[in-house]
Order: sequence, then structure tokens, then C-alpha cells
Amino acid sequence: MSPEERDFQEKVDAETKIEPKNWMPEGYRKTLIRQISQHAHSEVVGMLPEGNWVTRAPTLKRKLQLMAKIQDEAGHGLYLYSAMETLGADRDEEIEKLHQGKAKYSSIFNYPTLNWADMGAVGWLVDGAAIVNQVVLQRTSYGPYSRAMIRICKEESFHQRQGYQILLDMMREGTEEQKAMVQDAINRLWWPALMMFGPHDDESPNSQQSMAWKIKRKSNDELRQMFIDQTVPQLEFLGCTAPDPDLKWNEETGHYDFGEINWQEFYDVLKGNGPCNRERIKTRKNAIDEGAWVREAAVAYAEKQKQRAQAA
Amino acid sequence: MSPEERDFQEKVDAETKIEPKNWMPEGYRKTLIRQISQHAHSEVVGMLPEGNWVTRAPTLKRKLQLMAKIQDEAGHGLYLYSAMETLGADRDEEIEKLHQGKAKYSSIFNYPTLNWADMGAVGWLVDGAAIVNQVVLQRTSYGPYSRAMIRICKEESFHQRQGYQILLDMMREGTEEQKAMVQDAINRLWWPALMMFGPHDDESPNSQQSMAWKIKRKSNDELRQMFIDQTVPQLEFLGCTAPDPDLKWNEETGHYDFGEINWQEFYDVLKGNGPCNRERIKTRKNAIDEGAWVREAAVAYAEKQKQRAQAA
Amino acid sequence: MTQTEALKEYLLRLADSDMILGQRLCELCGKAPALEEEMALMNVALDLVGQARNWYEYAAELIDDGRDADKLAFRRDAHEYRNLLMTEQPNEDYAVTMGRQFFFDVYHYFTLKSLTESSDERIAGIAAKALKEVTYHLRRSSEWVKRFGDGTEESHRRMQDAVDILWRFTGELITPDDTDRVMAEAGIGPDTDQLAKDWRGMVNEVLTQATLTPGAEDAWMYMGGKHGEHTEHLGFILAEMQFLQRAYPDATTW
Amino acid sequence: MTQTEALKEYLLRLADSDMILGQRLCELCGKAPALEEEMALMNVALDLVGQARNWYEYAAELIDDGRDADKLAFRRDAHEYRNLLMTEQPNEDYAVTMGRQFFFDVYHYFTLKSLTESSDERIAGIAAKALKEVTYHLRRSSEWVKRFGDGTEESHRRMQDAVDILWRFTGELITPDDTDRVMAEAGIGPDTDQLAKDWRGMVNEVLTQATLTPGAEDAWMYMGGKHGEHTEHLGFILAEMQFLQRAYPDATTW
Repeated sequence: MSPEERDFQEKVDAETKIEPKNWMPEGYRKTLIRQISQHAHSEVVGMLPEGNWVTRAPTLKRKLQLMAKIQDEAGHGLYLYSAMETLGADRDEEIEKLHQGKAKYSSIFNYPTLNWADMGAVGWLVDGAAIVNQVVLQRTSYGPYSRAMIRICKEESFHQRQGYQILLDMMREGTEEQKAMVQDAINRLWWPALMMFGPHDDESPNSQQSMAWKIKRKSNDELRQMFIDQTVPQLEFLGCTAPDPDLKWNEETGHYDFGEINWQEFYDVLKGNGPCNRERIKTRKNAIDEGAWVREAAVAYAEKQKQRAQAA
Repeated sequence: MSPEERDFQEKVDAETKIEPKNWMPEGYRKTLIRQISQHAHSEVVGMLPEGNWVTRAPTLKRKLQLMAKIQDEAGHGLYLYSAMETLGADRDEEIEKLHQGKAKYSSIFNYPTLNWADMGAVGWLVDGAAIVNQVVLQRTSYGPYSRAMIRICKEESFHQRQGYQILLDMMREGTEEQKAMVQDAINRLWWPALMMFGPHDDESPNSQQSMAWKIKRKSNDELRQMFIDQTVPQLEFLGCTAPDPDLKWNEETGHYDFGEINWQEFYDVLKGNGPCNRERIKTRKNAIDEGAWVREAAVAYAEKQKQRAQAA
Repeated sequence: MTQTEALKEYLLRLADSDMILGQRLCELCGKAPALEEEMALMNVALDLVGQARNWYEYAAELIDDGRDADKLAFRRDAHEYRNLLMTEQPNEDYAVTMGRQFFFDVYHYFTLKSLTESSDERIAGIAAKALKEVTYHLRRSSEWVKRFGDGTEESHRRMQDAVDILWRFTGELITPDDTDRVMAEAGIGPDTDQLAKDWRGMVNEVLTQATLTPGAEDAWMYMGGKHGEHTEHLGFILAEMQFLQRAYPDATTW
Repeated sequence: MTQTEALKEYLLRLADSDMILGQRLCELCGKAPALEEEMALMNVALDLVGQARNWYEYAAELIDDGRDADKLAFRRDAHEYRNLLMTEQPNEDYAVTMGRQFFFDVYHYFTLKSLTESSDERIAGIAAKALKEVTYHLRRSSEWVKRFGDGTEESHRRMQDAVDILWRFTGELITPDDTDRVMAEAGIGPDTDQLAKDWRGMVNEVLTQATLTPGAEDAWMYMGGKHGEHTEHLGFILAEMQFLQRAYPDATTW
């Protein structure tokens, strides 16, 4: 270990935040760029399954809530790309990787949103799972990322409660058809939400180094268990069920046991074989490609304005 | 008058049909090309206001009827373009003129179809007005055009009865909302249907020559009066009204009197300033432009097949 | 699953697939690449919606809860629709439109051919009439696939893209589920193995002639339409298609 | 027309225009040319739908037939909608999206500015809050019009095309009808001459700065939205926007 590396690791161990100007190992920088860009991509791609219902929201109130949520997500994306750029990465380059299928984003957004209750279930389960991750990441070692997480977590919690409220209102005051929508949404999104924490710890090769660098602070399986433990009581309170016959309280461990994830599906979706992978990427790529002239016009105009200001 | 011209006019006067192989004056040929191509364009553009509701037809029966009608119109277009091509004109060239705004089509199709009853009113009023024109044109002097008219008239009459039936069913068995749709459709389409016969006779400079050549067989005003006289009793039978306070039976003339057409609107729409002129032409132009590769592929494939057949 | 339940499900699948593909074709009205195609597309759509009506009428009799064919078509939401996912895919370019038609037509043709010998006479009768129409559909879509595949460089590229895009929806055409098996065992529906074999045979033959490469047989397949789990497209299709019936629920005659 | 009737009409126009333009912007979710624009578009849409809700609530109180704001938004068909035709025009390219926004924003800004001094206090209150939002909308859309007009050759061409395409819908923004006149005379709505003058002034100023040519003042204008005669687009917008309310009429809570 070089003196710089030792110095770096000591800082990390002492819970001192690493800042952009500080020296950092190349692997640390690359891992962070990958992780933060994935997170940013997820915010952006995550707008699409919600955009799918924003034109069909059933009431003014729900429409406004959903619009506000989508706006927050665009904001999170911007904020995270900025954090990523402090590491010397380029936003356009990273987005290009996304469009070429080389960069990942949260696989959950490759599942379709098929009824209105999905807008509740996405908020509750998907944002809920994201928060479990992000709460821990508030203490991540890289300063700008940690600060982004603190800000984002606050808004995500709000979205999660709002999502849960959508489901609760439908279950309590809805028609039989609406209740069926809620259960259907949970049936479809339950397992993909559990997959959001990634493979089992022993299948997750990079995790150990990330733990040492305190980029990651808890293992995939630990986080998944935390999520399950906090979510099942909420599920019961809703009066719904999970599509998992093995789900039950374990007195001994003080945790919920649950069934095995369909890892084949997990890796399929990761490889691009999810229901909506093609559509999601295509939509994003089209938006950016077709918007090229818009961005060029903005640059050209700014340039002209600058020249005029100098000439004056 | 040259001997050829005299011979031609004698034939026309004797009600002998002019056929493609016969000599004809250049003006006759040009007038016919313009008239038949306009008629063909009208069939094709006329599919669009109906296409606007074919995805939203309210019952299986009405959907099937509307689809069959649209199919017939495409067929009429094809049939008319063929008749036009017997005069040495080129279909693609004439269509190109349409897309450049240089060729006309029936102005009625520049009005929007805004509720389901429009599908009835278009059949009843628009096809009805077309038939009044076309019945007379069955005796037009040019053989291929005359035969096209005979065939087309039969189908149009069917469409007209079907259109009327849609309105009648809604008026007899419909809800108040449906009845209001019918009256609204009539209010919007009544005057444009009357405009379909063109300007007053004294404003219609080419008519006289066309009459002598028996391309036209009755004047615009005569045809319009025929249409009014046959349509008003049907209107009354429906239990609806026309948006024309001057419309009333004239014992003396044995015809209906009616108010003055808004000729400003007529000429506006003709000039391109109708509600849907831009959309109609844009839709047609896009279809043909974006379909270029399809037609090229068909040609290339046919060419390959021919070469293979020759090589074998 | 009882045989009657399976039969109702099966009829709705036939009806809904016809209906939704017919609706997709209706969207193309006035937008086809040539006037001859306007006519042909509307003709195919007309056949499909006509067949849908026949299946809906039979289904309505069996379901027997007061809903008629129109109610089945215009008042069920996406999760109640049983059409194949293939039929709800967007028109995109004409290669996708024709590729979608071709993959479906092959399935449709062999299914109807078998159904003409169904032990259920009502089904056999409807199928016999439909088979004539679909024989023409299939000839037409095969021809277009060949024209595109073996036409110009651009048309080849577009058609191969279309095959690649649509391939993941082909599995559902030939992968039987319980309903399919119950129907086959009762002699009502087609032999499922034979259907898959026939489908593969003809698709491979046409694609080969068209100088196109089919997807892998073990490719990942997107399924769910047959039990009501659709792609995001169907909701939008139905919102448009069902608007009048939904907006004017008191209207009994149109 | 009584003043109360005119007021109901007028409120529905304000509400429906906001609602429909907001809906058009919602369609762009995930499809904007940059992430900053995603945020800005959704922000503008949110303001508009929020304003629509305020106007609907007031309208519902005056109409007083049991319908609430949601029923007014989600259960009226096209002929009952009172939005300006401009707001229902399709997004097309970003020049059209921004041109539509700009022409509407200028109208919206001067209208709201005048409404802050309305003799109807409820209106004045809603307008005061909305004016802050719309001041930002207008600044933004003016900036984009200038960027496009005075940007690249391509953006100039596209923006000029957008102006040409949209011009025929501008007449309705500033041509008063009886309702507008009754509102103006009652001191509730803006002075109609002043509104037209202000609109023309600002539009000409911005277009000139943007090196763009406005349409002719005496150009033919497409009108009708204010009394419920719309373009063919609105029916499709409503079919999508109202689907859930229409499909599940018994649902009272969502």
C-alpha cells in the first residue's frame, strides 16, 4: 500500500468524507462513477413506467402527486449526475453508455406498469427498497454522493408514504375492482422489488472491496432482509398478500423468512431480456437523439449572446 | 373547327362514348384528367375523416360497416386513377401535385369529424351530394369515366343509406346525448355539403365548355337544387333541422328555397384555409413519402424474380 | 379447469387477438405506403373484426351473464383481455406491421385449419369461413416478408430488425398452457405440438426464402397475454377503442 | 347571456385550457431533449394542472349540480370542453411544443395579470398565485423561442415552421366573444382590446428578437374551442386522460 493509499484508507476508516479534491484510488473512483451513474440512470429511466400513467391518472389530486414525483426524479437524476461529474466523469458519455446497453440501471424499471395501483406499488415497494439502500448510503465515504443521498432520501420517503396511501385508500374505500388492482400490482412487483438488492452476497464479487471503501455499508442480503422486515407488516395492514408461500415470521431469528428469488429471471432481465428493456432504452435514446438540434441551438445561441456582449 | 374536331363533337352530340384510342381535343383530355384526378384524390383524402373514427366506432357492427366503406373508397380511388391513366396521365405525378397543394380535392374533407354521428352525416350528406353529381356523370361522354361512375354510384348509394340509418337509429332509439350528436353533426356539415356543388353557375367559367363536351351534364346550381329537394324531406323524417332559417318549400317553383352560401368560407377553404387542409395533406404526403422504401423493395424484388425466371 | 371454462377462455383468446390486431390495422387508415395497401390492410382488418364478432357471439352465449358481443369487446379492461401480445404491438414501420402480421397469420392459419375439424361444430363452422380469409392474409404477408427480405438493402435491414424485435412475442403463439391442453384433449382445439411444429416449419421456410435469419428457438420469450398480463400498449389501445361505449353507457343503440 | 352563465363559461375556459396543455406536456414525460427540460416541462405541467384544479373547484361551486372538480375534468366529452384550440395541438417537434407554449403563455400572462384585479375576489386570488408561476413559464418559453430563432440554421427553420403552423390558432387567444365581453364589462375579465394589444406587442417583440417572422394580422384564423367545437385531436386526448374515470364509474376514491 502506497502512503497515499494508506492515508486514504485511514480517512475512510475514520469516517472522514472523501472530497473531489482529495487523492483516491483509481478503483474507488471507477466504482463510484459506475454506481452513481447507475443510480442516476435509474432515476431517469424510472420516470418512464410512471410517465406511462401520468396521462391517465384518475383524479386531479393523484395526477398532481404523480407529476410532482416525476419532477423530483428528474431532479434526482440531475443531482446525481452532478455528483458523478465531481469524479471527472462526463454526463453525456455515461448516458451514451446507457443507450448502447453498456451501463445498467435498476432492473425493476424493465417491468411494465399495468394498472393504476402500480403507481401506488411502485412508490411503496420500489421507492421503499431504494430507500433501504439509500439510508445506508447517506453514510457512504464519498462526500458529494453522501450529501446527494441525504437530500434524495427525504423526498423518496415522501414518495413512499404517498404510494402506500394510494394503495391504502383503494383497499379501504375502493370497489372490488380497485382492490383487485392493488393485489395484482403487488403480485407483479413483489419479487422484482426483492431483486433490487442484487444477488446473494456470495454471488456479489465486488461487494467486499466496496465495503472496505465504505462505498457500500451493508451487504445485499442484509439490506433485503431489512426491507422484508419493514414491509411485511405494512402488507398485512393493507390486507393484501405477497405471492410467496414461504413468507412467514421466524420467532427464532426475529426476522421474516421468505422464498427463493427466481435468479434466472433476475439474470435474464439484467441481460436485456426483461419485458420492457427494449422500450425503455429506445425511448430514452430517441429523446436524446431527436433532441440533438435543440441542444445545439442552445449552444449556438449562447455563443452568439456571448459574442454580442463582448462586442458591446 | 378541324375535321377531327367536328367528327369528335358529332360523336359527343350523338351520345357515342369517347374511348381512349379515339382522337380528342387537348382541352377535353386535360379537363378530364383534372376532373377525374380530383375525384380520385377526393376518394383517398375522404378516407381520413372516417379513419378518424374507425378506431373508435361504438359497436362491432358499426365498426365493420365503416371499415367496409373505407375499403370501398380506396377501391374507388384505384379505379378512378386507372380511368385517368387511360388519358395518358401518370398517377404518381398527379398525386405529387396533390401533395404540393397544386391539385384539388373535395373541400368537404377539410372539415373535421367531431363526433360519432358525423359518420352517419358524412354518409348521408356527403355521399349523398356526391351521388347527385355522379348519377349524372354516369352519362358523361368519356367511356372509362362513365363506366367508373356506374360502378361507383352503386356502392355510394349503399353508403348513403347506411349513413342515414346511423342517424335514424340514433334519433329513434338514442339517448338525448346521441340525438344532440346528430343535430350537431348536421349543423356542422350542412353548408359544406351544399358547397360541394361548386360556385354559382355564373361564377363557374369552365362549365360551358364542359357542358358542350358532355363532361358535365348539369350545372352546379341545378345539381345543388336537386340535392336540396331530395334531402330536406329526409331531414324532416329524421326530426332534425338545417342550420338555415331561409330553408322552406316554395309552392310556386316546386322546389325548396334556401339561404345564401357563405362564399367567403368556400374560397377560404379552397385556398387552403380550412380547418383540416394542412393535416389532410400532411397525412397523405407522409404516408407516401415514408412508404417510398416499401415500394422500392417491391420493385427490386419483382426485378430479381424476373431475372431468376429468365435465368432458369 | 373444467372444459367449459377452458372453452370460454379459448374463445376469448381467439376473439381478442382478432379484435386487437384488427384495431392496430385500423390505426393505419390513410397512412399505408400505397393505395393498394390501404385497400388490402382494411380488407384484412375487416376480416379480423368480423371473425372476432363471431367468436365473441359464441363466447357471450357460453358466458351467459347478460353481456353480448359488444359488451365483451368494448367493456372489458386490459387485464380481462386475452389476446396474444404479438397482436397489440405497435405498427412502427411497415416491416414491423408485416412481420407482426406474418408471425400471427402462420399461427392463425394452422390454428383455424385444425379448428375446422373441431369436435365443437360451432367452432368448426366459424373456422371454415375464417380459414378462407386467413389463407389470403398469410399469402399476402408471406409475400411482403419475402419482398422486404429479398428486396433492397434498406428493406432487408428493416425486415431483419422487425424479425428481431418481434421474435420475443412468437413464443406465446406456440407455447401451450392448461387451456390449450384442455382444448386439445377435448378435440376442440389444435394439437399443440403439431401447431408448434407447423408454425416453425412455415416460418423457417419463408424467412429462409426471404434471406432472413429467425431468432433462436431457445430465445427468451415474453408471454402473458393469454392470461391477461399484457404489455403497456394494450391500455392505450382500449382507451381509444372503447371510448364511446365507456363515455355513453346508457346508449343501447348506435 | 347572464353574468353568472358567462362566468361559468369563462371559468371552464381557463380551467380546460390549463388542463389540456398540462396533459399535452405530460405526454412528453421521459421524451424531452434534455434532463433539465424533463424537469422544467413537468414543472410547468404541474403548475397548469394545479391552476386548472383551482378554476374547476370554483366552477363546480357555481355550476352546483353535484359535479366536483374531478367530474368536470374527467367526465365531460369534447364538445363540452372549452379550452383554446392552441392548447390541444400535438407536441410535434420541440419548436412546436415551445411555440405553442409561448403563444399561450403570452395570452395567459396578460390574462392573469388583469385577473389579479378582477372584481371577483376569488378569481383575483387564484390569478395572483398563478401569475407568479406563469411569469416563469413565459420567461422560459420566450427564451426558447429566441434560442431557436437565433440559434442554428436548423433551429431557425424549425421555429419559423412552428410559428407558421401555429399562427392560425392565435386568433382565438385574442378575439373576444360574448362571454369575454360580458366578463370585461362586469370588471371580472380583462379588457379585451388591451389583451389583444398586449399580446401582439409582446409576441412581435420576442419574434423580432428571435429573427422570426410572425403571421399576417389578417391571416385566416381557426376558432371554435371556446364554444366546444374543437380540432380532431381533443377526442383522442380525452379518451386517454379520462379512461379510468370512465371505465370505473363506481369508484369514488382513488
